[in-house]
Amino acid sequence: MHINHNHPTIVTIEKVIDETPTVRTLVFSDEIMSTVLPGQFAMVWIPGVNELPMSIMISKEFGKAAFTVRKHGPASTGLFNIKVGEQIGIRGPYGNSFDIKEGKLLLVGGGTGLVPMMRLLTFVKPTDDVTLLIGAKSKDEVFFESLANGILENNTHKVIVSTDDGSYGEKGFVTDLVEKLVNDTHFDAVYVCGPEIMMYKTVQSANTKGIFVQASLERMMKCGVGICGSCCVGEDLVCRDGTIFDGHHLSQNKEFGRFHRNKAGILENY
Amino acid sequence: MHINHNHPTIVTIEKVIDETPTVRTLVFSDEIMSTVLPGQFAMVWIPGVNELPMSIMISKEFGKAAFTVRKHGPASTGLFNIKVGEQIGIRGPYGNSFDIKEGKLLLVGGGTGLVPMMRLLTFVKPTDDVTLLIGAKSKDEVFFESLANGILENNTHKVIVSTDDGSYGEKGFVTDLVEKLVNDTHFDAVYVCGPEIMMYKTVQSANTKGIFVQASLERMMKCGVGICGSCCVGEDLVCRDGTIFDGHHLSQNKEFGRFHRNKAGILENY
Amino acid sequence: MEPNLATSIGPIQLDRPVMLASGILGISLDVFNRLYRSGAGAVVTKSLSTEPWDGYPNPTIFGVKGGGWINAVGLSNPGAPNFAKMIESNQDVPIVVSLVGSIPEDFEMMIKQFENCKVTAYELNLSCPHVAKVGLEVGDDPELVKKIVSTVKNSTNIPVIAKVGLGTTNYLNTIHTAIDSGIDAITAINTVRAIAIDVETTRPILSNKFGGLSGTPIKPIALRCVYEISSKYDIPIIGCGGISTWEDAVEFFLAGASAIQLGSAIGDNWVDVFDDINKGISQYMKRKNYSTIKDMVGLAHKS
Amino acid sequence: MEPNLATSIGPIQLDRPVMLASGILGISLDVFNRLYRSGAGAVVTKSLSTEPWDGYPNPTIFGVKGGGWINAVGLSNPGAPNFAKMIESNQDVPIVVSLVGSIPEDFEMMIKQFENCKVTAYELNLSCPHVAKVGLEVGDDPELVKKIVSTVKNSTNIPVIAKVGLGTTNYLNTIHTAIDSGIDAITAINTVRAIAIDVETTRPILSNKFGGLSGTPIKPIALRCVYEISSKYDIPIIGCGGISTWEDAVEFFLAGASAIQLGSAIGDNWVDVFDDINKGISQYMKRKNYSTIKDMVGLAHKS
Ligand SMILES: Cc1cc2nc3c(=O)[nH]c(=O)nc-3n(C[C@H](O)[C@H](O)[C@H](O)COP(=O)(O)OP(=O)(O)OC[C@H]3O[C@@H](n4cnc5c(N)ncnc54)[C@H](O)[C@@H]3O)c2cc1C
Ligand SMILES: Cc1cc2nc3c(=O)[nH]c(=O)nc-3n(C[C@H](O)[C@H](O)[C@H](O)COP(=O)(O)OP(=O)(O)OC[C@H]3O[C@@H](n4cnc5c(N)ncnc54)[C@H](O)[C@@H]3O)c2cc1C
Ligand SMILES: Cc1cc2nc3c(=O)[nH]c(=O)nc-3n(C[C@H](O)[C@H](O)[C@H](O)COP(=O)(O)O)c2cc1C
Ligand SMILES: Cc1cc2nc3c(=O)[nH]c(=O)nc-3n(C[C@H](O)[C@H](O)[C@H](O)COP(=O)(O)O)c2cc1C
Ligand code: FES
Ligand code: FES
Repeated sequence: MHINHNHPTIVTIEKVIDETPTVRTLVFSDEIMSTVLPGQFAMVWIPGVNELPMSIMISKEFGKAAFTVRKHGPASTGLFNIKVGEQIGIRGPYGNSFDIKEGKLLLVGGGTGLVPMMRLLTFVKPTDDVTLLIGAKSKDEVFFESLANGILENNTHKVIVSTDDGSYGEKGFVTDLVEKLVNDTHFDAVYVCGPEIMMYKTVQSANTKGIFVQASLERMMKCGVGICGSCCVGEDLVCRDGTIFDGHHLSQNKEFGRFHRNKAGILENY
Repeated sequence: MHINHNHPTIVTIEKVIDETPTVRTLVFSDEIMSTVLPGQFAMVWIPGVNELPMSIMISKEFGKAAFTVRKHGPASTGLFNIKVGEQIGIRGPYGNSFDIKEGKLLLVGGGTGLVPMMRLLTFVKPTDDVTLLIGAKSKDEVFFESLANGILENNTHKVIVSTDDGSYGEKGFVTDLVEKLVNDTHFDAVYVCGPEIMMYKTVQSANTKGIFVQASLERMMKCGVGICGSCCVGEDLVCRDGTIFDGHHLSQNKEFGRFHRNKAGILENY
Repeated sequence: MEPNLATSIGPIQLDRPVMLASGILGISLDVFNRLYRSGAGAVVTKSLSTEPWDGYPNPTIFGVKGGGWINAVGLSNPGAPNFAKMIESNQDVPIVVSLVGSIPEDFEMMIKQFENCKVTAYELNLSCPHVAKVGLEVGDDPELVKKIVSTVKNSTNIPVIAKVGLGTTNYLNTIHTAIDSGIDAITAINTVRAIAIDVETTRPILSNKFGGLSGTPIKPIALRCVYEISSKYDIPIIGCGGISTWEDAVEFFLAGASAIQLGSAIGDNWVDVFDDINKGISQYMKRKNYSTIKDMVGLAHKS
Repeated sequence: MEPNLATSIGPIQLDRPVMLASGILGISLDVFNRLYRSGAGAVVTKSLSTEPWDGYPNPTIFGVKGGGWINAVGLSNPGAPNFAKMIESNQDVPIVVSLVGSIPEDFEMMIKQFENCKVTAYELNLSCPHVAKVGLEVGDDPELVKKIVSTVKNSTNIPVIAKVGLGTTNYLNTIHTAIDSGIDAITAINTVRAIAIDVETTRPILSNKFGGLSGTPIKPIALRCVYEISSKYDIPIIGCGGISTWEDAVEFFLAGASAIQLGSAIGDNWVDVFDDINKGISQYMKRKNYSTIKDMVGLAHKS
């Protein structure tokens, strides 16, 4: 029971799934986290290590949720190394969620940016025609492909993987694929989450075509609720106004795709 | 809106009714106070003067409640002198309430001890046969007689006034009348509120006859919620365990009818 | 194997770690007996003075909109001599007698009154935030603290606790002095000086204007004090301030308290709060494999 | 006749009395503009140091179960030189620049950076409860306060505010010293030192262990400070601590504050809180026939 969703609730990891050598999914029981909206995140406390913002991953089991973490710096590595039976603290859910549109949908995910896309897939209608683009550097960084195909089995759908080095699926940047797809086909909505440059280009492509597009931004986060200011992009606070923003709104933001802030709050170029 | 019922809510006095030269009823609007159970009280803040426990009086008007106060020491005199348009603070409602029984009921009230009886009268069923005893020192201290007759107009009922000096109604102590009535008639329940000696004798009379009886006790009160301890009688806290106690319970209490505590908490004889 | 709820606070042994805080319902032996039966490990009396005190006029206590209570009861109490008579017949209840005074002789005189009473410990209230010349005004004066604690320790063999609060000096200095003067344990903390103003009448609500904030709002502050004291001194601590659940109680143990006191929670959960907390602690200990309270005390410093 | 929400805090003139407190969202000019449009009368920046600071690792802030927040962000900030560049283009927003430092020279250096910026006032953070060598450790040292305030007052013609909190000495002495050294106004109070421990992992939650308690729990304490300061000194006061409704704001005016700041309330009610409070104050003033904020300031002392 979350008495106060801003206070960490301790959960025990029940299952660890190796997605790639550097990406793992940690499953736990939590009723509230199991039913969040697509795009929402939690602040995840790794006791003795750090606290990180993490998109809330789906679990096939009722009443459960998960985090899918890529091992990167010390904080994410701490989370990556959590074993079954160990405890983490979670607070949230935080942030807004994707606007659910109908018809022909294009979902674009890079790396752990696929996490919100997986939950979004569980919200599509049987009549939707869904294309999911998975971007990765190389073959062993590809994950969630079969999970996505599974979720979409009753839909008209395509799951397209592209790797930068061509070691799996299409070769090249996923954003080039996006550009091609939106030029060829009319989409009712485009959703993107991944590295900022991927989101920036996807938003540009869709905006140019006048297609509804939403991106889920990432910034340094401390509070998750709009107090500390560390997640600001222009005048927006990613944790509270977002993390999901419309393409139109983002096209007016002077920092999106160009700058982010470091821990001291200094603007740095991407 | 009472956000926190332990914090004073400010209300404005809308009407003042002179009941006797020393008793007034102050009417105000407050939805929660208008629907309390019979026997419940409020802590009434007279700004700049004091704060007093007061039984919550009924009002004929929807959404309104009242206090009926006898001018006594500085605190109650402060309340007595509040004019229409002036403000007081109220917190509560506090305390338990009378158990509503059916059949032949005897209600005994002395002075402002009549206040909870008036609300209790509004809870009687059409089939109840109700006797209300009003005890007073003399004629000009009698009030609520016609109010009670009005409330009971559709019931088999008697409203009997007794004055110590015989200047109105029967002559003598109301407790002698109680003794006589419970000896003569079977009552299904007796309810009493007034000076402690009146309650003590009434409880004794009813207990002797094995009749269900409840009394509403008064003690020095500061918090009203069971924190400060100033209202204790034996091991009971009047504000929280009461103010209403069963006759059986009271017969085992070593302080009821014998001692009360002064402001320093020292036991004093009645 | 049921976990054992017994605890020792230095020389003080209690069967259960949750005590009634001073000033709460602490006026009669009958009530003490009831609270003991309800699960309190000990009860602390209202703070007693040499003479009876009426305290301040009402309003003396009310609930804060954002949670907690503000009170300025003004240390109303029957005086130590009267009170000693009231508890003379006590057999069963571990009673901690709380004392306030301005000079060492006040305390000496009061302790004499209890010679024929079963007293588990004395608690010196060096921290009431709303009564002049006693409480914090004493606690904030190291010289006086030294004299009072030494005098009291010389007047009795019964364990003596100093109750501290956040005053106008560093409460850690008060503790330092009290420890140097032989104190057996520390209770932390008293209420925190506060005020509330009614916007309709534009007046402070309490008759005394200032009062002490208690209940949930002060818990994180009280817990910090316990953590600080236990980081700095090797002295048994009783945690107090805003405790209303077993989790709160456990937080205080982990921070370094050997027992806890509560008051305001009774306003919300009534006397059942003692048993509820005892049960919660017990279940937690079972789950975590702690067999005694001591196993938990100060654990948060080790992580 | 609409009530006038303009207020003056000594030499500081504001159109509206509700300010953004330091450390809250206070990192970029774009956000400041947005908050100003949302109804803030002024914004206070994060406390700036001479160099950029990363602050503490996460967890740095979380909600307390019983209400409020505990944070130990650790004064992360881009440093005064970087920050000055970020706000150079400011035209519209009344910006109060908050500064932390350990020695007078720190403050002198920082104020120089802002020579080309539109700055409404400086606020000296003498009261951060969880960073060593700055904040409270400065505020608790009267000699240092004197030197810093005098130096700052000699370095600029812009009004200077001292922000105080509850440290280990009497905050009223800090204020006394600051007034003697020429301070223009006082902001009271900063967060109150606190801790929270997670019972499952038996660890303090914050990476820094100790943090500062903010939000509703500290309101009655902050209000008492404002009331105390205004009883004792004739100095303009900005009230801060747990304000989340118009009633809270009015309480602070009545206690003696000429303006208020808020932070934590944004976590609950988002930026709409400014306009909500402005509207509430305005309606209250109309109902009570107050035409200016000044009409309310200190009224609670007169009853
Ligand atoms: C809304 C949101 C959702 C996210 N979802 C996921 C996810 O599902 N899976 C996943 O693997 N990663 C996710 N991330 C990124 C993740 O929070 C970390 O930033 C990333 O794991 C890198 O951490 P690190 O180990 O390098 O941190 P370290 O270098 O060890 O630094 C630790 C600290 O820096 C902060 N930090 C550093 N980089 C970032 C950043 N880019 N964003 C926010 N904080 C940062 C962290 O708050 C942390 O306290 C998400 C980020 C956001 C903002
Ligand atoms: C539950 C309850 C309901 C009551 N309902 C009514 C009512 O409806 N009408 C009415 O006129 N009176 C009622 N009283 C009594 C009332 O609270 C006052 O006690 C009484 O008015 C005498 O006050 P005073 O002016 O003499 O107080 P003062 O002599 O001016 O003393 C002031 C203080 O003493 C306290 N005090 C003194 N005597 C008593 C007492 N007997 N009980 C509680 N506190 C006391 C008050 O709290 C007050 O703060 C009630 C009392 C209780 C406990
Ligand atoms: C109504 C009331 C009266 C109090 N009286 C005393 C007292 O006489 N002596 C004392 O040391 N503390 C007194 N206190 C403080 C409590 O003992 C306790 O330290 C404080 O309330 C914090 O605990 P809590 O949050 O559990 O209530 C009183 C508190 C309240 C609410
Ligand atoms: C996350 C956070 C960061 C803060 N940073 C600062 C700071 O840098 N400088 C400062 O003077 N006060 C800082 N404070 C204190 C606030 O300015 C304010 O004094 C305190 O939070 C009480 O107000 P509130 O209850 O409205 O939040 C911070 C508070 C919070 C919650
Ligand atoms: S993370 Fe603190 S404001 Fe967004
Ligand atoms: S009035 Fe305080 S306990 Fe009853």
